[in-house]
Amino acid sequence: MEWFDNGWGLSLVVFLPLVGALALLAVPKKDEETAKWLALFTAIASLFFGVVAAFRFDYGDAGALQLGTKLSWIPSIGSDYEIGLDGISLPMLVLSAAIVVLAIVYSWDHWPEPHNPKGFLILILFLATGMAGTFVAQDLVLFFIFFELVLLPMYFMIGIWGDKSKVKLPGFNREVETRLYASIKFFLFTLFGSAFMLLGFLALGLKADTFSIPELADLGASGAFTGTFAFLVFGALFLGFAVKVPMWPLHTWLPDAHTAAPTVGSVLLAAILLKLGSYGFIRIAIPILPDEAKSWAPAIAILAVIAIIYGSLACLAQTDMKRLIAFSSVGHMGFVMLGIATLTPVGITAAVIGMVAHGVITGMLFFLAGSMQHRYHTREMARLGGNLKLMPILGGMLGFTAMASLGLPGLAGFWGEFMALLGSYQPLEGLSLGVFRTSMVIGAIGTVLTAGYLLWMLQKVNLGEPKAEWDDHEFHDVDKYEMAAWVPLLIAIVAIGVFPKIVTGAANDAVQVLMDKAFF
Amino acid sequence: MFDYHALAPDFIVAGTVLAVLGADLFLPAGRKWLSAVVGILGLTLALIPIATLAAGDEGVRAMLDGSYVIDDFALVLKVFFILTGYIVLLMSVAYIEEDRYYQGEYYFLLLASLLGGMVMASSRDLVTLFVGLELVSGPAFLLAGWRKADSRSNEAALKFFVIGVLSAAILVYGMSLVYGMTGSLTFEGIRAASASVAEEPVFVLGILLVLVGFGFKISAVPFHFWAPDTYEGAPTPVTAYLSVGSKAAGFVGVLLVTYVAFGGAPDIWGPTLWILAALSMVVGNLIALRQENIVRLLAYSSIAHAGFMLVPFAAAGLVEGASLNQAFEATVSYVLIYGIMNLGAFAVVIAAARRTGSGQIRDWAGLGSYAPGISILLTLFLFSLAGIPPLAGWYAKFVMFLAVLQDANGWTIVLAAIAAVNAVIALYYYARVVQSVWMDAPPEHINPEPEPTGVSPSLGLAFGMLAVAVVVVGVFPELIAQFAKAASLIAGG
Amino acid sequence: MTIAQFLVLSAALFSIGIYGVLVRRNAVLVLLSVELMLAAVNINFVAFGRYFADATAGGQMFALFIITVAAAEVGIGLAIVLLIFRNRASANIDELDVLKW
Amino acid sequence: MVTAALLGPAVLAAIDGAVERSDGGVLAAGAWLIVLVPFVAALAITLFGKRLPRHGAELAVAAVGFVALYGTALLLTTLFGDGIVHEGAVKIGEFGGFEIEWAWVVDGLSIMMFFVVGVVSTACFVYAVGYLEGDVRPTAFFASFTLFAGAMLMLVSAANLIQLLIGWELVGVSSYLLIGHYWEQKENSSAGMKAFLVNKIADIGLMIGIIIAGITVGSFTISKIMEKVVESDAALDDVAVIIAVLLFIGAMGKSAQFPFHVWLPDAMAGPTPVSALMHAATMVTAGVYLVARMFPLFEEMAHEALDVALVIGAITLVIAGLLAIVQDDIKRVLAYSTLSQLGYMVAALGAGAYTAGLFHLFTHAFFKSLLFLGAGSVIHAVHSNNMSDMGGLRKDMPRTFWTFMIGSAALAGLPIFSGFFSKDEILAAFREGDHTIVFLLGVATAFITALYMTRAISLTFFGRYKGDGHPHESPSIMVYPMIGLAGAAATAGFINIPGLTDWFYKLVTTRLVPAELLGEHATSFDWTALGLGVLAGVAGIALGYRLYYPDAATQQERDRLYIPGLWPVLENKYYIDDLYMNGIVNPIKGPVARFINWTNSYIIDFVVNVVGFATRSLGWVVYSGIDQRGIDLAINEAGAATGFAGSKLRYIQTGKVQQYAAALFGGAIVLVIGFWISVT
Repeated sequence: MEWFDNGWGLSLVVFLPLVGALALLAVPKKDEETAKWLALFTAIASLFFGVVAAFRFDYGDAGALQLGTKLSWIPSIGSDYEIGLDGISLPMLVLSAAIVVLAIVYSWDHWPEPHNPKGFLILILFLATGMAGTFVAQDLVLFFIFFELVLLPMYFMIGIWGDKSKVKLPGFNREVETRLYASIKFFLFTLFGSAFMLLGFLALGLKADTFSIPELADLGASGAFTGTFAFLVFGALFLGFAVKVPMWPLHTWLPDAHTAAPTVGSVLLAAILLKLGSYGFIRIAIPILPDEAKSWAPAIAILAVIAIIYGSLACLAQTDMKRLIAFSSVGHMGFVMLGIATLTPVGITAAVIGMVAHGVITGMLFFLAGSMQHRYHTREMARLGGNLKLMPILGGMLGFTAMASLGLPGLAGFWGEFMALLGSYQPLEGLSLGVFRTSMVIGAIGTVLTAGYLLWMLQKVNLGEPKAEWDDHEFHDVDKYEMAAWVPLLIAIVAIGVFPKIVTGAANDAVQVLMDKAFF
Repeated sequence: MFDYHALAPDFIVAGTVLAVLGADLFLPAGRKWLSAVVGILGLTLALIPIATLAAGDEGVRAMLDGSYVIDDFALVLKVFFILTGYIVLLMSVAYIEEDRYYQGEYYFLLLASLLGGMVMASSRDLVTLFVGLELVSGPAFLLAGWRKADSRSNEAALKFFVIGVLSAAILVYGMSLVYGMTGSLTFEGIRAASASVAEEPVFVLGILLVLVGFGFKISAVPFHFWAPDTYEGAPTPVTAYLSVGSKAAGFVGVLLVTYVAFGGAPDIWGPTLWILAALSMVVGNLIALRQENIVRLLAYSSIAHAGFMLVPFAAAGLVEGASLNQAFEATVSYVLIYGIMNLGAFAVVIAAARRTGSGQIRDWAGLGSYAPGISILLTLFLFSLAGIPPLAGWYAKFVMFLAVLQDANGWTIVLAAIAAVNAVIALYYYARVVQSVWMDAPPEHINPEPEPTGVSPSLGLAFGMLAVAVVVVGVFPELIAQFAKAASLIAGG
Repeated sequence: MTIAQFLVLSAALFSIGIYGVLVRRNAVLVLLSVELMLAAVNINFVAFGRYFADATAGGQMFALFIITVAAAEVGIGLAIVLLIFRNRASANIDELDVLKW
Repeated sequence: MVTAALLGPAVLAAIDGAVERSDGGVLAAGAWLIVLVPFVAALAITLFGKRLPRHGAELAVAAVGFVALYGTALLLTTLFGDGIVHEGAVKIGEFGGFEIEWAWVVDGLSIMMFFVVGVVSTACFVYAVGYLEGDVRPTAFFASFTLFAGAMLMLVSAANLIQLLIGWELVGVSSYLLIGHYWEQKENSSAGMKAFLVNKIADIGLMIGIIIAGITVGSFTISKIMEKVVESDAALDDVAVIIAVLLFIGAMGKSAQFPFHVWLPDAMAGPTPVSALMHAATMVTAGVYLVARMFPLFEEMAHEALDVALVIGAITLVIAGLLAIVQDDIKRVLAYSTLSQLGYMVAALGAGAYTAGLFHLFTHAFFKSLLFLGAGSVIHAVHSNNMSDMGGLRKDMPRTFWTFMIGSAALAGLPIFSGFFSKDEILAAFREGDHTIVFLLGVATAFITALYMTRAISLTFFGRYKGDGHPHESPSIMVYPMIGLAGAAATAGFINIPGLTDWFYKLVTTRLVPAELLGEHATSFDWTALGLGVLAGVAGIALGYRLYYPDAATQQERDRLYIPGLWPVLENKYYIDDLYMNGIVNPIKGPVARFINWTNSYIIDFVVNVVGFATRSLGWVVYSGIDQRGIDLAINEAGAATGFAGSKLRYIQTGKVQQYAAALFGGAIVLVIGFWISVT
């Protein structure tokens, strides 16, 4: 297994889907079965190597980069193919590989219009490479490439397979097709952030004469970046990551993108893509610019709690189920960012588990919302109701997942929220206690609002008597593909809730090492 | 005195020009396309001495008192022009054949123009540079008006011509002033003398007029007005050539005069180019947002790209003691990558326009559903132009930003921010084309079955190679970086 | 004769050329105006070449090149103008507006 | 595959194995089964319940039966053998320096709760088998019900505050499921939501309290916190009052203390066995349990918090008692009664009477569950919750009647019944602590309690039957649990006769903390308190008898004790619900949420769109305004301004080539001039 540990393993995880995507190009469009099996096979192979990586990983030394390699890539600019895995990236890597498999399984029989499974699968596999690559990249340029790689597939996914209804833009006297508006908005917003992020990366690389993230983190810890330079660079990185998270008030692309995206697109977007931003904060912004992180932390915390409250309240006003779930992401990612803003091991470990949990839970919610839309052909909550009666299993899963989403203790969502609040009671020394403790209290109030809108959603959608318009409809409950895609997620929700060590076992030590280096 | 080995590439191309002209005399009307084959063979042949020159370790080979030089920069650019010519030839074959005009002359003119570019790459004095530039431009004027019966093509040619000669006059007037102040025509001489006259208004005026002259060639704002009209009116392969070969020639000129000849006076050209860069990016991109015609859109996009390419110059000129090498390298990288992706874009545009029978973006709606291959390639090239990783364009933007931030001050950071915002704006209009192609429903009248003619093999070969190049360079940009690095050595002198 | 007088002359010629390019309707006259500008440049070069007593006669040489190039340009220009004249029976360049959007 | 992927890292991250903090024998070491079994059962019912003959009820009953037996065994071992004090833990994760564990504590307090929860649950579950016969979805019910019991057991077995919080919230969510069991009607699901959300609000306090405690002590383990209390740790002392008050806020939510009491009466929407269990052994006792569990912290470091508890308890006990008088729904009478009794318990703890408060919890569990089951039995028979539809059921349902009578006697505190002993201890404690006002309120409430129970009995079992159909006695499977509970309700008081048995005292003070920290324990009756309490009860019965027996004209029932000014207030529940709905919930759900959504669409998103459109429009302006036309304008203006070559310039306006040339030249000039200015 020497070869595996020398970076080959991780490279396989990252690039197998890409190989699969290229191979798919050669498959005739009509031959859907081959396309599906090929895609599934490569995704599973990628996941398999991801799992092998998890087994090869030395948990006793989770703070160190493992299974990685460093090969010369673009020597002219001093950028290398440097990859590696530590306790923070490990759970994210496995999660992303797993979600991709589930997405393909789910798609098996649920192709959004226009059909074209081949194209759809190619995009999913491209996304897989981008997502996995971002989590293993240890070089800023490489990170940037992977970070951007996810844009195109998601753009096409939303734009081609997205919601074809029209929407009137608020405040404008014009109608646009939802998918077109949402896809370009997503694309431009993200590119706007990442253009500045790239400037930040370059400034760092030039200053330090290296793009290697671990080396930069070492330099950053020794105080190499200070003053206006550091301020501007952090600002640039902040823009890039905050758009992706998304943090209030840069979040408005999210509800549109989620609402318009096909089910699998929403799932991947919620489960993994949003995490790229918060992961960027943990992996890059904070370790490399610890002092700036300190001075930005209160602002991040304030934005985070605004997002929590704002997202929750906005949810209460939604009439569209998918849009509600999308807004819930704003709130949940607020907790993740609050945890990050504390700059403490507790808070950041909370953020990591929060990311994983949100990925699993919200991914599941979007699966469910998608399947409901598939059956009811509407997302209007006013027209739904009594879903639990029409489809007991699906409704039960929806109820369960909503409970997980509201942070019910014992399920995955709890740890991220609670520990983020815990962290903000006692943030890193030197940070304003007033700001963070107020944030804690507001965040805690946010948990009530979160519970409020999710229960309200359940009441509207799941409970009550089905509306008369569905009387003559035949509804079939969860089918086998859905079952295959969902049960693993449900198990994960419980497993992480009952045994958070699944994530923290690796993440906590890694976060500890990261924080020790950055702040002590 | 003459190093025939060093001159071999230029001689071979020159010979090819003549051979094409000669071949045209003997070829029967139906087989005129064979002159393209002759051209392609000649260009391929020219690569051989370039390879041996590059492999040799004799370093710089200078002739005519350093007026004509074969160094890494010259070799890299010669290869670039040859490859550009190669691709444009491939693009042209089917296109020109359909029009039944004088094919032989077409290839002759094209190759002659290319030869001008190759001469420019080697030129190290003002005379050679000017002659090279005119050799690039002259045939190009005629090429722009190639479709003689089409008044749009005529108009394109005339506009191009009038503005071209006017700018040439301005350029050469500027050169005369520079000569007058420094007493030298060679870049080295000018550089050596420039220190003592740097404050002289006439010298400054001379430099500015030279820049204005080149500003036309690279179609920088506000010297860009001819470009959209000419691009739209000229035959598309010619447009491709103009937007890449001719523009690259202009950049060769700018690189040589600013970094080599006026290397001692960056405080004169720095601010000037800052303004040109900023204006080109902003105006080019903003206007491109409103274009309905794909060629016009690409014209404005190429104006904006000229702005991006100027950014490293401006930065290098504005920061005291900045490394010119870095900026030089960045611009060369950008030019090379831009060449690949823009040629690719035009090649696909030819194919797509044939398929849809229109150059209007809205008529391309739904192209992805009935011509997925063309659409995928179009998407590839357009997003590469937008700078989306992992397509080659990202590296061009990357090194551009890298050069700006290398030695940063307030002005350069502002420029970098303008460039960053423009990168986002640019995405919008590229994405709009992509949206039309993939996401909009095809219009009723389109025949979804492939036409019997389809994409000609030569055109397919052209964009196939370019597509591979766009992806490979995007993933392994070191390929380009090495060339750019080698080429940048002359800036350090 | 000082160098300045040559320069003034050439500047004046150059300006007249520009004026001509800008205001003449007839394409042939525009062409001629450009020739005027190039002539101004030639004066400059020759004057400077003489002034410097350039051993390589760079200025004069450049002027010769410019004359040649100008001749070629006029050829090209006339070809284009002829073409347009054939197509439209007019050599007035202000009537070219097909490409105006 | 996926599961393996997610579990893999964890498995490798190594399970540290169970930690045993102190020994308590095999029985104690296996006590984690008490928690695990109901959860496993709940899962099994969810997955396979539908395929079982009784829809999963058998698994549910088996699970709680196991808990009851195990609890009894533990109880007996502790009462008659060595006291068990045991803690075991499994590490499940770490956050920074905090280790998270599943940990179970087996000591007198938790054993008492195991026993109560086990026994009462078993009774209610068995009863539910009969009650839910023919229900729309028994499987869902029994799964939730088992989960409910399991959550409560997790809560009471928690050795650390995190786990306590987990159990706490799981209780909340399962109550949501159970209350909203008949979710076809919106009122029911709304009631479930109300319970959940009101609890959730109070949980903010609990959560923050736990956070502060955890961070101050560096551990969430309760025994570690108690160690610091014993050591009088200065850091903890600084924040102890805050912690205690915050924890108490959490307790107020679960134990439905004023002003968080609003959810409890609505929770009657659930099936009656749920009400019985919820009001007796689980959920509402959680708050009392929490305060008891953390009692040394309150007692030693945060006496102010105890005072708060005393006041809150006293307020609750009176206002809820008054409300019980005006209810028509028999379950609501009992619900308000529960509130009132919880007020007793909380106030008792507030007065420092640890044992008395818990003892009342203990006895109340039996008689209140009994009363609810009785009420359920009646409802089952007459298909209505309203007492105005009942009456005269004494003859039709004798066994229900008699057991109900026993429960009522216990509730009213009639001598020898269990409530008598526990209520007396509390009243005595009030006197002991010189809380005269609270004592008087307690006595007054004893009077009110007797009054409303008499009213309920009169209206239900005496007089004339006013409902439809012919009510029959409930089936045995429902009656036997009631009989069993009646036995407990009658006799449970004997285990803590002051100075005589004191078993209960011994039980609940068998903890890791020294008994001195667990309040005073009276060793003899306080005859004054006892006398006044009994007197008040008897007076209440007498008045009730006078007013309501025998029932004649129900429609005038309301008028018999009508007190103008007070009655409308009581019938509107002091307007507190209205205040909450119209003052908080509706504004947030309505205008506030809509406003936020509006700002999102019309401000933030609007800005984004405006930037987008403005950029595009700018493109248009630059293109058609400047690029394609502006030069005309510029030349016009220049011509007009200078008058120079006006006629010549005019006609070149349309000559585009020349415009371009002009632009080229103009640009050059601008550059030159601009540069000149900047240089000089």
